[in-house]
Amino acid sequence: MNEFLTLMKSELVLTGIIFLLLFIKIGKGMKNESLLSLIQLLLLLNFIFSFFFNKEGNLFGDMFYTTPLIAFQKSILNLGVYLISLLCSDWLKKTQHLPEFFLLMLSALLGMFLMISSGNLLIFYLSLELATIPVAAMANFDLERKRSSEGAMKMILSSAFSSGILLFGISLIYGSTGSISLPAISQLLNGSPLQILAFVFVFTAFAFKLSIVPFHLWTADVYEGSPIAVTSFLSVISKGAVAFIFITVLYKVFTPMLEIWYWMIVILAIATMVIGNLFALRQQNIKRFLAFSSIAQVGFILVGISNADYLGIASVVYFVLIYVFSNLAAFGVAAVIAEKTGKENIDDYKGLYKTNPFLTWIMALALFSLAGIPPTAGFFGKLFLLTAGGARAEYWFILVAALNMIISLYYYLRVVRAMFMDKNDNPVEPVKTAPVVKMALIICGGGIVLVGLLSWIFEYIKTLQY
Amino acid sequence: MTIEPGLYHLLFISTALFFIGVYGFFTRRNLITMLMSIELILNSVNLNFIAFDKYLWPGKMDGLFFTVFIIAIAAAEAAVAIAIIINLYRSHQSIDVENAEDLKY
Amino acid sequence: MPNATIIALIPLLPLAGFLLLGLFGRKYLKTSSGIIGTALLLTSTILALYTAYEYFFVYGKVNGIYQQLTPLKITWLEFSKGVSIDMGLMIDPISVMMLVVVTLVSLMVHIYSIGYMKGEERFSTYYAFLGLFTFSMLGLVLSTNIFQIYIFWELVGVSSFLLIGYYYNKPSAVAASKKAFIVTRFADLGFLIGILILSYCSGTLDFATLIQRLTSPESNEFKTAVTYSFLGASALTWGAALVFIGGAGKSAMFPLHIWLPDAMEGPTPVSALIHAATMVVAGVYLVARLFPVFAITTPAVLEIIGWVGAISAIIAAVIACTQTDIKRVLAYSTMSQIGYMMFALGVAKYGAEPALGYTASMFHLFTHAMFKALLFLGAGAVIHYVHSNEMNDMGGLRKYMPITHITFLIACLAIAGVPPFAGFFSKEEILLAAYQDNMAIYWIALITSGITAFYMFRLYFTIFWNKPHHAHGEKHGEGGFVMMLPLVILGIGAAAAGFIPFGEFVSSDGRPLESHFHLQFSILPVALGLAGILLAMWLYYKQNDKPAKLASSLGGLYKAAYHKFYIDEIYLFVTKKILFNLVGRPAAWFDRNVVDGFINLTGNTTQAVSEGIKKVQSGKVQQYAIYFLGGVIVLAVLFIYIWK
Amino acid sequence: MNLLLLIGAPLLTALAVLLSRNKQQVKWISLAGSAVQLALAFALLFAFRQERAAGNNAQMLFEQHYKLFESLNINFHFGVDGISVAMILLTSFVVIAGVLVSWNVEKMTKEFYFLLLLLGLGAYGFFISLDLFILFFFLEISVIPKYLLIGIWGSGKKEYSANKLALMLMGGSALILVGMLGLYFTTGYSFDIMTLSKANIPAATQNLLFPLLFVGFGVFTALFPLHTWVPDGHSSAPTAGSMFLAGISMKLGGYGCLRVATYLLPEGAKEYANIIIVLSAIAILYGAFATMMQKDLKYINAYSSVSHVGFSLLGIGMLTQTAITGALMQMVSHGVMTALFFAVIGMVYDRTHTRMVAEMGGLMKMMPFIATVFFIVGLCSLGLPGFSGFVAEMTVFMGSWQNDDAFHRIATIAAAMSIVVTAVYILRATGKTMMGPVVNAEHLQLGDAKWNEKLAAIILVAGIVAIGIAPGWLNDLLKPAAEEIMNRIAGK
Amino acid sequence: MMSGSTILFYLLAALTLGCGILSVSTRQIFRAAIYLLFSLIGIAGIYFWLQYEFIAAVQIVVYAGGIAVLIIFSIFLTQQAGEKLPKQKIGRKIFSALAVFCAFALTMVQVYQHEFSKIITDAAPATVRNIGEKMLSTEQGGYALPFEVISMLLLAAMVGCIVIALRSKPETK
Repeated sequence: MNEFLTLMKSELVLTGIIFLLLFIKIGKGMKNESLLSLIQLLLLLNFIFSFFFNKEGNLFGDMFYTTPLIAFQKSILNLGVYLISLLCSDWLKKTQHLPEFFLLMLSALLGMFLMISSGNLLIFYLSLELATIPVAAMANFDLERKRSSEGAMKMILSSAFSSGILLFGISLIYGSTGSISLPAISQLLNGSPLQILAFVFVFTAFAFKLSIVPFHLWTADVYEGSPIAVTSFLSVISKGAVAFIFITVLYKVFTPMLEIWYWMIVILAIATMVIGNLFALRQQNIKRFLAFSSIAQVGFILVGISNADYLGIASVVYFVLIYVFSNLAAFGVAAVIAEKTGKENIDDYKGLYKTNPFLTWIMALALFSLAGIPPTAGFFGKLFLLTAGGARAEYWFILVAALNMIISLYYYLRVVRAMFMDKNDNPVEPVKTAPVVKMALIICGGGIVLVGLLSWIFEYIKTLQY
Repeated sequence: MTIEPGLYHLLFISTALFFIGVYGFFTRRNLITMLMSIELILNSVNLNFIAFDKYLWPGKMDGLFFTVFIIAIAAAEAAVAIAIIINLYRSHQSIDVENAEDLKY
Repeated sequence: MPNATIIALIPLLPLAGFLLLGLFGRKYLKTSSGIIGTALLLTSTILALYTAYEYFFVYGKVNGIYQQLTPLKITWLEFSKGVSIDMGLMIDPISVMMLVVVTLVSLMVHIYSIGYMKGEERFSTYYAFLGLFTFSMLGLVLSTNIFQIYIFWELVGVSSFLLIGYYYNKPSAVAASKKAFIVTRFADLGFLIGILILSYCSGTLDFATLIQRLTSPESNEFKTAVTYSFLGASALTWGAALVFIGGAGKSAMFPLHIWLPDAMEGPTPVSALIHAATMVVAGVYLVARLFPVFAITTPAVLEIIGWVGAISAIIAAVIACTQTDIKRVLAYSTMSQIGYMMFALGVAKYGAEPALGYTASMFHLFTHAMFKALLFLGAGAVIHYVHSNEMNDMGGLRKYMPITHITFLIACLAIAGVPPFAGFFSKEEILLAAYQDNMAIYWIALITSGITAFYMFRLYFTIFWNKPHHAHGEKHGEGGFVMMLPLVILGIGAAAAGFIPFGEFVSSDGRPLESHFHLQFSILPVALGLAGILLAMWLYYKQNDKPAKLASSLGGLYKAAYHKFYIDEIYLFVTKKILFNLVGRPAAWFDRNVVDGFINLTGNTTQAVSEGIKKVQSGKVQQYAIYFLGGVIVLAVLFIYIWK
Repeated sequence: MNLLLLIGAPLLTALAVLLSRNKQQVKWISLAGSAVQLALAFALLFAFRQERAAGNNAQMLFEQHYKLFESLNINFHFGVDGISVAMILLTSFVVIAGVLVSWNVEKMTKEFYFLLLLLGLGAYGFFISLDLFILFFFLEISVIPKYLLIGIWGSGKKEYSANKLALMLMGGSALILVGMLGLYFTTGYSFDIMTLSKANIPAATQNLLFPLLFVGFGVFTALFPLHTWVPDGHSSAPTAGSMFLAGISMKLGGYGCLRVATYLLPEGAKEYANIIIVLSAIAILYGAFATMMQKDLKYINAYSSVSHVGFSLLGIGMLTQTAITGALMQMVSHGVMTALFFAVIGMVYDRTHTRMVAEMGGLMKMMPFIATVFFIVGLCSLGLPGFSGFVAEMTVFMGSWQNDDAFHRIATIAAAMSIVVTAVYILRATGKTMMGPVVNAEHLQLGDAKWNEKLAAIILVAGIVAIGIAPGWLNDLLKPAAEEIMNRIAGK
Repeated sequence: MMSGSTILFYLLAALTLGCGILSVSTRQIFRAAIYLLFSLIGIAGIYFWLQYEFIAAVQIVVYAGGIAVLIIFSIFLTQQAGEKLPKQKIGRKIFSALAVFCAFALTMVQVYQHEFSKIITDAAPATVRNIGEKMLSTEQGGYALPFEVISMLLLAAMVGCIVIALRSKPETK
C-alpha cells in the first residue's frame, strides 16, 4: 500500500485535485479569482511535491512503472501546467467554466502521466485517450467562437481516426506476439512484415500526436482555433508527454526494429523540419505561426530521438524542458496581448518594442531560444539534439537539420523585426501585465537564460535512471 | 484457407470493415456520418482483438479486455464528438465537413 | 669607421621635421615652419657632407677599393630564416653621392620655399611633406635591403603624391597626383614581383648577399635559380626585368612617363626637388644599386634598359620642343636626361673600363641634379613673377630678373653640353660609353643632345629675350634673398661640378676609373649642341612668325609631338574603356546580380515553395485523413518492400 | 593572467549598462568598461610576452579548465597563443573606438551599447576558447546583436541587410556545426582543440569535414562567393556596427578558418588548398574591381574588405608559415584599418548626411582632421609602408612565393595586381571627397571631429602605425603560433 | 461440407460487411444510422458465434442501446433526418477508394503471409466470473488500473460534454 502511495503519488495528487475541483464545482462555492489563485497554489505545490519521494518500481503487474527519469518528466509537465495557469490567468479569470477547464486539463495531464508510466499497450491506449478527449473538449472552450468548435471538431475526428489506426496496429501486434505488455513485446518481436506494418500503424499514431509530417495537418488548425491556454497546453505539454513515451516505446519496445525506425525517423524528421519551416514562413496569425514552428521543433526532437542511446533521451528531455520555457513564454506574451487587445497577428506586433518593451524582450528571448541562438537555452537544447543525432555519423542528416535552422531563424526574425524595427502608426497600446503573469514571464525568461548556462541541469538529467 | 471459418476469415472481415470505415471517413460529408465511420473502424479492431483472443491466445484474455475498454472509449469519444459537432452546428448551422474550413493554409 | 648615429641622423632629422610640423605645425608653428624645416635640413646636409668627406677621404677606401659598408642593420620583419626585411644604412660611393645630392637640393628647395611659398595657408603642411619626402628619399638611398628600398620607394611615391596634390582644391592637381601615384604604383607592382622572384632565387633580401649570390655562378642559389624559367626566359631575367619596370615607372621612362608632365601641377620647388633632381632618378639609382646583377647575370635586361633609356631620351626631347608650358618643357627635358642616365647604364659592363657608362650615368645624375634643380627654381622665380606657366606670357625678362637670368643661362648651357659647364663632362662620358658599346644608341643620343640644346634655348630665349623689355610693368621682379641664394649656389654647382674627377670616386666595382677626354670625340656633340642653340636663337631671339611656320611645315609630326604622341590617350583608353567599362562595371554588376542574385534566389525560392505547398493545408479534415493514410501506406511499403 | 577577466569585463560592463539610469551613465560606463578591456588586453600582451621571454614554450598559455557539460565532454577550456593575443588586442581597440564613435547615438542608447558590448564579449570569448563547443557558442552569440544593430540603428535597406546577414552567417554556423560534430564523433567525443590537434583523423574524414568548417567560417570572413552579406550588411549598419562587423566579426571567421579548419584538419587543408587559393585570388581582384565602381563610401569600404580579407584567406591557402603569419597580420591589420575607415565614413556621414562620393568634395577644407585620418586609412588600405596593411600584404606575398610552382605564383601575382586597383579606388574616393573643389555650399558650415571622434581615430591610427612602423612585435606574437600550425600541417 | 455454424458465420459476415458498406454509401443519413446499427449487431452476432457472450452483450448494450441511439438523437438535433446527404466529389470518392483498397490489399497480404504462431480452433470461453475477477485484480494480469483510468476518462468526457452543451444558456453565472 505504501508502495502504491509513493510510486503513484503524482497521479494520486492530481486525482485529488481533480476531485477537489469537482466538489467545488458542485458546491458552486468560489469566485473565479480566488479559485484560480487556489488552483495556482495547488499546482505549485504539486510541482514542488513532484520532486520528492521519487522511487523506481512497478505496480499492477507491469502496467504501471516509474523511474526517476519518468518522475522528472512528470515534473517538467507539472511545471508547464503551472506556468500555463499563471500565464493565461487573464483569460482564465473571464472564462465561465474555470473549474471544468482545470478539471479537463488535469485529467489530460493525468492521462499523460499514466501514458509516460504505462507498461502495457492497453493502459497506454487508455491514457492516450484520456490525454486527448478532454483536450478536444477544451479546444472548444471559446464556446461562442465558430473557429474554436471547428478546431475541436478537427481534433476529435482526426484523433479518433488516428486512434483507430493505432488500435489496428496494436491488435496486429497483439496477434503476432500474443502480448500487450511492453517489456514482453520487445522480447517477442521478430521483425516480420506484418509486425512492420503494425509498427507503422502504431508509429503513425505517435506521429499524429507529435505532429510529424505528414500526420501534422490537424495541428495548425486546432492551435489557431483553440483558446491560447489550450494551444499552449497542446503544443507544450502534450507534445512533451508524447515525445517522452515515444522515446520509451521506440527504445525499449521496438529495439528489434531499430534499423527500420531509425530510417523512418530520419525521413520524417527531415520532412517535418522542412514542411514545418516552409509553412511557418508565411503565417500571419501568431498562434498558427507558433503551431508550425512547433512542428519544426518536433523535427529537431526527432533528430535527437534518432540516436537510440541514452544521449538521445537526455537531450530530448532537456530540450522539452527548454521548450516548455521558450514556447510558453512566447504563448504567454501572445496571450497577454490577445487578451487585452484582441490582436493575434504578427503585423499587429509591429512597433511593439516602443510600447511594451518588457513583453517584447521576453518574446524575443523566447523566439531566439526557439531558433537556437546563444546564450539562450535553446542553443544548447538544439545542439544536444543534433549531437545526439550525429552519433551515427550521418552528417548529411545533421546538415539538413542545421540548414533548417536557417529557415527557422528567418521566420523567428520576422517577428523580432516586426517588434523592434517596423514602424507602425497604430501599435499595440501599452499593456498592463498582471503581476502573476509578469512573474510567470520572468520565470520563463529566467529559464530560457539559465537552463542552458547552468550545466548541472543537463548533467542531472543524464544521471537520472532510465 | 479452409472452408471452415477461422482466424483468417475473421481477420478478413475485420480488415474489410476497417477500410470500409476508413472509406466512409474519407468520403462522407456529414460530420455525424463520419463519426459513424469511426465506429465501424473501432468495431473492426474489436473484432480483431476477439479473433486473436479466441484463436491464438485464449488463456490470456488481453484481447477481450481490450475490446471492453475500446467499447467504453468509443462511447466516451462519441459523446464528446457529438457534443462538439452539435456545438459547431449551432454556430455554423451546418454539419457539412466541407463548410468547416475557416482554419486553413 | 662610419659613425652610424651621424648617418642615421641624416634621414631622421627631416623625419623629425615631418612629425613636428605635421602634428603641431598647423596650430602652433604656422610661421616658423620654414625656418624649422630648413634648420633641420641644414644640419642633415652638413652631416651628409661630413659623411661624404669621411667616406671618400678617410675610411671608405681599403686597398684602393671603395668598400660597401653597413654601419647599421636592424631586423625589422623576419619572414623566415635568412629572409627578412632589415632597416639599415648602407654606405658606398653611390649612396654617399646621393646623400649629398638629396640633402643639398632639398636644402636649396627648403630655403627657396621660404620665399616662394610665403603666405600659403598650409605652409607648415608643405614643410612637413618636404620633410617626409627628404626622409623617404634618404632612406631609399641608404637602403641595405631590397625590401627596405621598396618601402622607401613607396614612401617617396606617397610624398610625391601629397606634394603634387598640395593645391588640393584644384581638380587638375588632384588628377595629376592620382595619376602620378597610380602609374608609379603600377610600375611598383612589377618591382614587387621582381623582388619576390629575386628574393626567392637568392634566398635573401639583403642587397650585398643577394648580389653576391646572384652574380657568382658557383653559388647554389645561382645554380638553382637559372633552372627556373618562364615563357622562355629564366626566372632571374624576369626578376631583373620586373625590378627594372619599377625603376622605369619612378624614373618616368617610356612608356610609363605619362605622370611626370602632369606632376608639374605641384608647387614649383617641389618639381625641382622631386620631379627633377631626386625622386625621378631613383629608378636610375635602383638599376645602379643592382648593377652587378644586371650586368653579369642578365645582360639581356641591361640591353633593354639601354633601349628604353634611349627611346625615352629622344621622344621626350622631341615633345619638349613643342610644349609651351615652361614646367612641362622642363619635365620632358628631365625625362630625356634620365633617359640618358638609363641608357648609360644600359651600355655599361661590369668592372673596369667597359663600366664607363656606370660612372657616366652617376656623374650625369649628379650634374643633372644641379642644373635641373636650378632650372626649375629659376622657372619658379619666373612664374612667381609672371603668375603664369605659359611661355607666351613671358619674354624680355632679363632686365627684371638678372640673377635668375644668369643662373638660368648657366643651367641651359650646362644641359646643352657646352664646355666647360657640368653637363658637358657627364654627357661626353655617356656618349663615349654608348659609342663603345652600341652605335645605334650613340646616334640617338647624339641627335637628342642637339635637340636638347635647341629646346632649352628655345625656352631661354622665349623667357628672357623675345619680347620687348617693357612688356612687364614692375621694375624689380626677383624674389628676395632666400629665393636667390639657392639659385646662386646651384649655379655655381652647375658651372663647376663637371670638374670633379668623378671616376675617382664612383665606379661599378669601387676601383677608381680614369676619366679620359677625347677632344676629337667631343667635337661632334658640342657642334651639334651649338647648332641647336643657334637654331633656337634664330627662331626665338625676337618675336616673329618663324616658329609657327616651321610648326605648320612639319605638320603631322609637330602635331603628334605636341600631343605627346597620344600616349596619354592610349592610357585613358585602356583605363576608362577597358578597366572600368569592361572589367570593373561587369564585376560590380555580376556581384549584385549574379552572386547576390543567387543568394536572394534561394530565399525567394523558399518563399515560392512555401506559397506553392500551402494548398496541402486545405482546412478539410477528410483530406488530412487521406494524407494520413497515404503516409501510412508509403511508410509501410517503403519499409516492408523497399528498404531492405 | 586570468583569462576569465576578458569575458568578465565586457559582461559586467554590459550588465552595468543595463542597470544604468540615463544616457550619460550608459556612455561613460561603456567607455570605462572598454578602457578596462583595452587595459586588460595590453596586460595580457605583456604577461604573454613575459611568459614567453621566461622560456615558457607551451603552445597555449594561461590555460584554464572548467567543466561544463561533463558527460558530453564539453568544457570551458581557455588559453591563448600569440594569435589569440593579437586578436584580443584588435578586439579591444575596435571596441573602445566603437564606443567612442557612437557617442551621439540618441535612439535607444542603452540597448545600443548593450548590444555593442555583447558583440565584443562574443569576440573575446571566441578568441580565448579552446573548446569547439564554447567557441561556437561565442561565435553564435554575436549574430543576433549584429542583426539588431543593423535592423534598428541602421540606414538604407536595413531590414533586408540585417536579415541577409543573420541568415548567411547562420548558414555558415550550420556548416560549422556539422563539421564540429563530425570532429567530435570521429575523435571519440572531444571538442577540445588541443586534444583534436593531436588526434589522428583519417584523410577521408578530413576531406569530408574540412569544406564544411572552412566554408562555414568562410561565410563569416566573406569567402567568395559567399560574401554578399558584406556590402549590404556593412553599408546598412550604424557606424559602430560596421566597425564591429568588419573589424571583429570577419576576423572570427578568419581565425576559425585557420584555427579550426586548417589546424585540425591539415590533410583536408592540403586537399582543398588550391580551391581556397583560387577563390581568394578571385575575391581579391574581383572585390577590388567591384569596389572601383561603387559610388557609396560604405560600399567602397565593404567591397574593399572583401578584397582585403581575401589576402588572409589566400595566406591560409598557401600553407606556408610566412603566408599564414601574413594572413594573421592581415586580419589584425584589416581589423583596425577597416574599423577606422568605417569610423571616418561615419564621421563624414554624420556631417554631410550623404555617403555618395559624387555629393562631396573638398572636405579637407572644413574638416582637416577627418580628412587626414581618411588619407591615412586610405593609404593604409592601399598598402603604404609605415602602415599595417603593407606589412601584412607583403608577408602574405613573401609567404605565397615560397610555393614554387606556377599555380601559386600566378595566384600571387593576380593578388598582387590588386594593389594597383586598390590605389585606383582609394585615390578616386579620397580625391573626390576630401580634395577638389567644395561641391555643396552647405558643407562649408561643417565642423571638424569632436573629442570622442578624435580619440577613437587616434586610438585606431595608433594601432595601424604601431604595426606599420614596428611589425616585429606582432610578428613575434604570430610567427611561433603559425609555426605550430605549420608543424601540424607538415605532419611533424 | 459446410456445417450450420459455418453458414451462420458467413451470413453474419455478409450482414456486417454489407450493412457496413451501405452505411457508408447511402445518402439518407437516417438509413445510414440504421445500417450501422445492423452492422454492429452483425458483429455482436459474430461474437456470439465465437462464444464471447459477454462481449456480445456489451456490444449490443453499448452500441445498439447507447451509441446508435446517441447518433440518431444527434441526427434529429441537427435537423437533418429527412434530407439527403450532400454529394461528395467523385474525384475524392475514387481517390479514397483507391487509397483504401491499396491499404486493404497491403494489410491483407501481410496478414495472409504471416505465420501466426499457433492456431487453436476451439478455446475455453471467458466466463463472466473470470472477467469480473480479472477486472478488479491489482496483481499481474489484473485490470484494475485500466478500469480506474476509464472511469476518469468517462468523468472527464462527461464534464466536457456538459460544458460544451451548456453553451445554450451562457448567462448562468
